[in-house]
Amino acid sequence: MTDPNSSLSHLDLETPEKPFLDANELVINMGPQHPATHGVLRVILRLDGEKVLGLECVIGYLHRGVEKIGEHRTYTMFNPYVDRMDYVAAVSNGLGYCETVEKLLNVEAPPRAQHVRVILTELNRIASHQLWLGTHALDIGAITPLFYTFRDREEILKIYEKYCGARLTTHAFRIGGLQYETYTGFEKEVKNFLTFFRPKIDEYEELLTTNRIWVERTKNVGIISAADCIAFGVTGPVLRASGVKWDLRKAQPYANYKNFEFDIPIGENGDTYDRYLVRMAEMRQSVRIIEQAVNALPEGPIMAKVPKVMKPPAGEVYHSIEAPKGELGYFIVSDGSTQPYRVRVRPPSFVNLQALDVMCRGQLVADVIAVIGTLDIVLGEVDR
Amino acid sequence: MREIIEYISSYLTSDQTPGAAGNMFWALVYIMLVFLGLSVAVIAMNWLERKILAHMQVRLGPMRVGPHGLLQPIADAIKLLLKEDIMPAEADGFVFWMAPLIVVLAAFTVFVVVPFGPTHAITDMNIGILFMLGVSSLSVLGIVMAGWASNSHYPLIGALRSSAQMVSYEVAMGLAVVSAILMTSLNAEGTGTLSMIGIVRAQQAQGEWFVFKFFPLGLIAFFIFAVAMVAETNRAPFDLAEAESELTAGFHTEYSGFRWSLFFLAEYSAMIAVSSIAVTLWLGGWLRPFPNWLNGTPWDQIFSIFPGVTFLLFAAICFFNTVRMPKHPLFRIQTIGLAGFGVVLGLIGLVLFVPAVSLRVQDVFWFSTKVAGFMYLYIWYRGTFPRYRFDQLMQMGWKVLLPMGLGVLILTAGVALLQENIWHP
Amino acid sequence: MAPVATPFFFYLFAAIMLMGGIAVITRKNPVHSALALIVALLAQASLYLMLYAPFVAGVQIILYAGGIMVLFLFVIMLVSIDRSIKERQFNRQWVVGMIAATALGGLFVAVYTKGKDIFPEHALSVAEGDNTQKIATMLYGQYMFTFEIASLLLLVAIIGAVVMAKKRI
Amino acid sequence: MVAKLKGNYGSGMEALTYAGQNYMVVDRSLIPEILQVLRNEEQFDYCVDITAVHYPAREKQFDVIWVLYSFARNERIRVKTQIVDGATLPSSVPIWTGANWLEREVYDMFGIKFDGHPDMKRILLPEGWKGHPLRKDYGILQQDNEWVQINLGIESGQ
Repeated sequence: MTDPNSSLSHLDLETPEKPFLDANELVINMGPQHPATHGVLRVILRLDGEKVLGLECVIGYLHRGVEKIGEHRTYTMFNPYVDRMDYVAAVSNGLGYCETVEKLLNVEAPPRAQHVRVILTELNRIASHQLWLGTHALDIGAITPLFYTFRDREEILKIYEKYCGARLTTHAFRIGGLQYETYTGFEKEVKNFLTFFRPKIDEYEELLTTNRIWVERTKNVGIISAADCIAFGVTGPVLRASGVKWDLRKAQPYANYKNFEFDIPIGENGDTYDRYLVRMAEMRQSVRIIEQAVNALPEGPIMAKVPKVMKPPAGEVYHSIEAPKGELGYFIVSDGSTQPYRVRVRPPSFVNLQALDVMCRGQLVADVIAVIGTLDIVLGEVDR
Repeated sequence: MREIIEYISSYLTSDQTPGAAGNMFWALVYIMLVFLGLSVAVIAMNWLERKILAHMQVRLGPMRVGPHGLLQPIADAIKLLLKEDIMPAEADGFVFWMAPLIVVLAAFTVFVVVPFGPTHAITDMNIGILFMLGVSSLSVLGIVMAGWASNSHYPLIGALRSSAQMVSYEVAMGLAVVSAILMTSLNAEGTGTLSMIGIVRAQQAQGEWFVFKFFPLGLIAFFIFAVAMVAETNRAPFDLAEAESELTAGFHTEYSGFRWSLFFLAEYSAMIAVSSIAVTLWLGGWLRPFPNWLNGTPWDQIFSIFPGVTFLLFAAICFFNTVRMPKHPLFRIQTIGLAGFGVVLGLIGLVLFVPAVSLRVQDVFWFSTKVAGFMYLYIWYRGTFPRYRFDQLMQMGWKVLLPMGLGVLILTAGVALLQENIWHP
Repeated sequence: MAPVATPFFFYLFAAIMLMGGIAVITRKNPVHSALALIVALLAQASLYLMLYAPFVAGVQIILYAGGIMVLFLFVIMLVSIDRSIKERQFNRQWVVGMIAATALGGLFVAVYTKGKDIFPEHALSVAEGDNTQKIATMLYGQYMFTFEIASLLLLVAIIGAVVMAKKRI
Repeated sequence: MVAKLKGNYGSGMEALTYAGQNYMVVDRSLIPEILQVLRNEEQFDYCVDITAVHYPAREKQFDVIWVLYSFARNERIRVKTQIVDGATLPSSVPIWTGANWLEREVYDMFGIKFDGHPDMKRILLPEGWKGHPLRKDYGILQQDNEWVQINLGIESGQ
């Protein structure tokens, strides 16, 4: 079943187009220290003038061996480590890990815990998208949105700080539920944030959506078709912007997402502009979900009955959630002891980054920056 | 001795620029004045850009060095001077050394013909505008040399970009300038002028700024120039040559310390230079608002107090912020400093009320105010626009601005011919 | 403005121009050659200024130093730098060079000795102030036809360049 | 689907369920065929993940696992096979382009080579590193000291 729409047939690196004027092609090393590679990504670009003939990503500069560490820590001890992968969406990482271990233990978090988890995770999605928007716009040359998004992201971080004491690597969830009850005024503050944040999304859109230069810089840049997305395993907003209506929160609902109403925003062309619109729409949907969750926050326990010393029965489980960047999967093998026998993380950034080459081919250097930005990668998660 | 004094004082009664009068002494004085004024303007611009941009971006900008960060540019200058001057190992030494010099030289030399007032210019060349365009086009050489000599890929790409960009936008810029020069020829003799002072005089004689002339033709030409001049100076949204997210710092990536500060200096003085061209050609140069409509002695006197009032306003802002300073002992020095700065500004304002001074300084004041407006626009652009991509930039230059410039030129010529037929049947 | 120390400046600029010209053909690095050529062109512009031809000088700076030479440099940089530095001088055409130089020298001598009736010996009576206008009247009056022919030639050259660069139009 | 596959391949494969998740254990020899069939006939068009687990005590030391997903059926499946140390597997890059880096990571971490992979080299660790860190016999504090000293010029990275 080869898709005729797929552009992968152009993928042979060996025959680059004949360069103009017989000028030697330029090989440029972008990164690992470069302002626009969002961390320590190194991209080796082969250029003809300004046109990209091909590129290769060199990663691993931030490799900390998270999977190896997981084999040497108990289930509870490993929980904070996962926050350090996608450090701008630490809560999502924690949610995925906790739910996977809960699957192994065959327990389920109580409803109140589920609700709080949804609220915090969706807040985290907003925070992650805000950070993406700011840096992406900065890469394209608009410096001002960065400060606006950071100003508003601060409000989310304040809620986190009040809830669990940390702002970035929150370690908010525990296996089986939550450790902390919400603080007094939590619901009110979340609602306040929602009323504060709604006009802010309009403000971002006002700055960029109809901005001529922004549209010119992002429309028809880094196009990837739905077929290519699926072939590369690209997920998240990138896949949705290509027109595939697929979101794990709907497709295979986890936590208690099935109780909430929300839409899956999709794009048409799979270009950078569509990805921008999809993410903006996702922020609005997140606001919707949070509003429903916080209005229907049930009373009750926040922790399921889990043993102090966790010894899940031998077996293996793969569980994945819709992180802000795409499908974040955990594959945990238990041998019945207190430590996982093997923890495998399926990082969305790592898989999405593979598509960079096909998205950039034939574009200009400036577009590479835009595409790296629009893929929304976090190197902590790519390298683990 | 007396001869020398006579030589010096003889100029004061003439109504020419020192260069045109052939007075060496005053020419030197003017050169020093322009150089000093330009340096102060660059320093002020540096501070203002950071402050204004910061306030656009919901932050405060420099606040630590001096009250409201007023001494920040000076601190930065000291830092740059003390920094180690690094030259890449494989760089082409001589060219690397020459590049910033050429850029600075080009940026400063253009001010030889900038008319701050009818007599306040170093000299008045009869090819003034041509000279300005020519010399400012030399700065691209420095940029190309810098990019090439650094022997590194990013600067090279930056240099290639900026050379292509500047050469292409010069064409559109030239066409817009020519249409303004055409307008100068709408007089009894039918001959125009390239002299900067002559151009302003022509606007005075015709009774309107060229930006409103043959509406909307003058406006379109002005618009073309206003876009092209941002591209010429490599500023946002056309700052591809130094696009930091793509090329780290573009052509001056490998420069550091003093040499880098030369590029910085050149960039800002080039901005002032092109703004001066725009002001001279379209916005009436040193002319005060409505010189023909609101003429007569009372109006002259009303307009002559503007410089002083402006400085008093600045002083008032300073004093207002002095009162708002935190009342903490640690802030005492800063508070005193701010108040002192306010006093200095106020004194300048008071001096400007003296008729003899205000008469001579008025032209400079109006000219600088107009240029300052452009400077604010530059900062505003930087705060709001994303960056163009290279091919889009070229498309804009060649496919939009150039045809527009040609069209405006032809239309201006046509309209001018028609009017001339009506005037001189 | 009264001219000051005319012979001194004439010889100065002439010397700079000659040195620039020599540097153009002796430098191994093409970028250095191009830069030397710019120096020569700027010195030439100064000589034009001394001949009371400010317009020509200005155009010389704008077009040659600011425009054409930048494109020269552009092309030199586009063609790999490393390779062009290492490349030996390939144009060892002494014979042709000698013949050309002799012919040019002969022409100079001929003009200097015999050309007195062709070229006026006295200075042109055109005032500096009217220089630009005078050029305009001559260019668009007396020499209109040649001027248009030249621009046509340039147009053909542009079209040729586009055809050569683009495989498909 | 399982019945059909079972009918075709018989004892070479075994379909199991754990914690509500389906997976099949397949004989090494059937891997190329089964992946092909899953992709082309059963519409598992999205290769979620490829990973491995090391069991040093076993004779067939490695479990290699493909996690697949089908958009059309909204269904996830895991394919598992066991191989001995040093054995190679066919690359699934021709089937799913995205398998490229995932296979490289398996090679990097476990030393399992994939035949026919376009660019079989390390991905997270630097070229020339000795050892494959996710094998159980690779200690958590262990590192390629020689590489660190030569390339980074420091005694030890720790």
